[in-house]
Amino acid sequence: MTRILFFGRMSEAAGCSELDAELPSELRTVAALRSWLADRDAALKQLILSPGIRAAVDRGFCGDDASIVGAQEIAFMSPLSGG
Amino acid sequence: MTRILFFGRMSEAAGCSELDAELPSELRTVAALRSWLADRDAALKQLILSPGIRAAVDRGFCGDDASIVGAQEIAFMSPLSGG
Amino acid sequence: MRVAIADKPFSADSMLAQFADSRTGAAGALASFVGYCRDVSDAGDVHQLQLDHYPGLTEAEITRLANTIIERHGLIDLLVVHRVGVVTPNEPIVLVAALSSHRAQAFAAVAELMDYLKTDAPFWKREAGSGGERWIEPTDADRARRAALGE
Amino acid sequence: MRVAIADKPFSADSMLAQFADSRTGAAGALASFVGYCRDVSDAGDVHQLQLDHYPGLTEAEITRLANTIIERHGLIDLLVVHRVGVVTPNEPIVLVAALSSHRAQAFAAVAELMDYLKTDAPFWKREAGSGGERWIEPTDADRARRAALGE
Repeated sequence: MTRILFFGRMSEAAGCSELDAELPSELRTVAALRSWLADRDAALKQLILSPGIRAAVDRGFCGDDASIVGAQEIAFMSPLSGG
Repeated sequence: MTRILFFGRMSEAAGCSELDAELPSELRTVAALRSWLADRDAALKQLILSPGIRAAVDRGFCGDDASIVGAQEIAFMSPLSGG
Repeated sequence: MRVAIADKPFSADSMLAQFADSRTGAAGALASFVGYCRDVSDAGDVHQLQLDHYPGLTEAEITRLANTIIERHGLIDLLVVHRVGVVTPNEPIVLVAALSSHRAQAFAAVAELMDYLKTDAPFWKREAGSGGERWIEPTDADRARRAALGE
Repeated sequence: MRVAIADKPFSADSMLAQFADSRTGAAGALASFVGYCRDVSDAGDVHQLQLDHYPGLTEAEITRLANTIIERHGLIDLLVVHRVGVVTPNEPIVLVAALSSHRAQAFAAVAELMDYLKTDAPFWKREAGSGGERWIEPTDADRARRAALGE
């Protein structure tokens, strides 16, 4: 099982801030996971494929080519805004 | 009698921070007063003619053309430095 | 250097005073910034802000940004405190303070760290008020300032 | 707006806290700066600074500069406190704080007012330390920053 977290506006689209998913073993990158989530949930689709949504694998920011093999926690984040 | 004040490095050159002087009635401008003071005191001469020394007449900054007729207090100030 | 995430209201005054007290005699300059929750926005009256963060990632990322700034400006010390949770008007959201020998470094450090926080720190803000609820995301001006910092 | 000349040591922390407390709900940004007497300078150890001013002219001139800054940046409020007399290391010399709706205005206001104070406010500083005594006058960098402000 892999924990998937959604932050900001992304959590609203997902309808939840986290979900646990059994990811197919052929999903090997962040990009592949985005597509898989988009196909699975039409509501998510609008945002999850947007380059404005950053990803983190096991609490480290990463690009779309990053591996998710063996990852325990993957996060999708709408634009950050502190301060 | 007119009170003449010196501030900063200017007071060191003058050897005092203030003096009361009976100014000749033909002294009508700040520029004329600078020359008069320079002639009167060799130690003052080095600084009092410098454009870096600002003048104030009756507590208002002013240029060398400003009138000193009837002034009660005239100040000569080396470069200001607050903060 | 100190980075803190506060999940309850904090006193910006006393945290800043404590930071100032910790300074050494070579520190001639203390610049600081406090951002408060305003009671109005362009959407109308503000009732509250909900500030979310990503525990584990947020503190690490702020620490990384803070270290970048310390090195770039040769700071003596740097303090960052950031609120999370439900914030009501007049409560401080963020406090940034920098100590340096001379003023230019401290000013630049505080302004740049605020620019980073607006676009690079993992926080998400949701405003609730007379205009309903909405997410607050970086503005074009925030993005332009961040872009000017490079890296 | 408040301008004060302090002839005894003042608490920058408590004056800043008092200024922050006076703010209204539209003030989202508080930027501030405290300049302290350092215990070292390029001449060696510093024992004390003697800060002179021109009573009657100094407060009026700072008030004029402060009003220029308030107008230029649309500030909500501005505080300036400046020490005179004999100042020893670690004592605050100057406190400047600005309240505005958003951060850019407050940051610019505090930095610019400090630039004005360095070159346009009627104060004179004499440093006494291990290197003897000397007058401290604006540096080339101070003059360049002031020139960039125009007017």
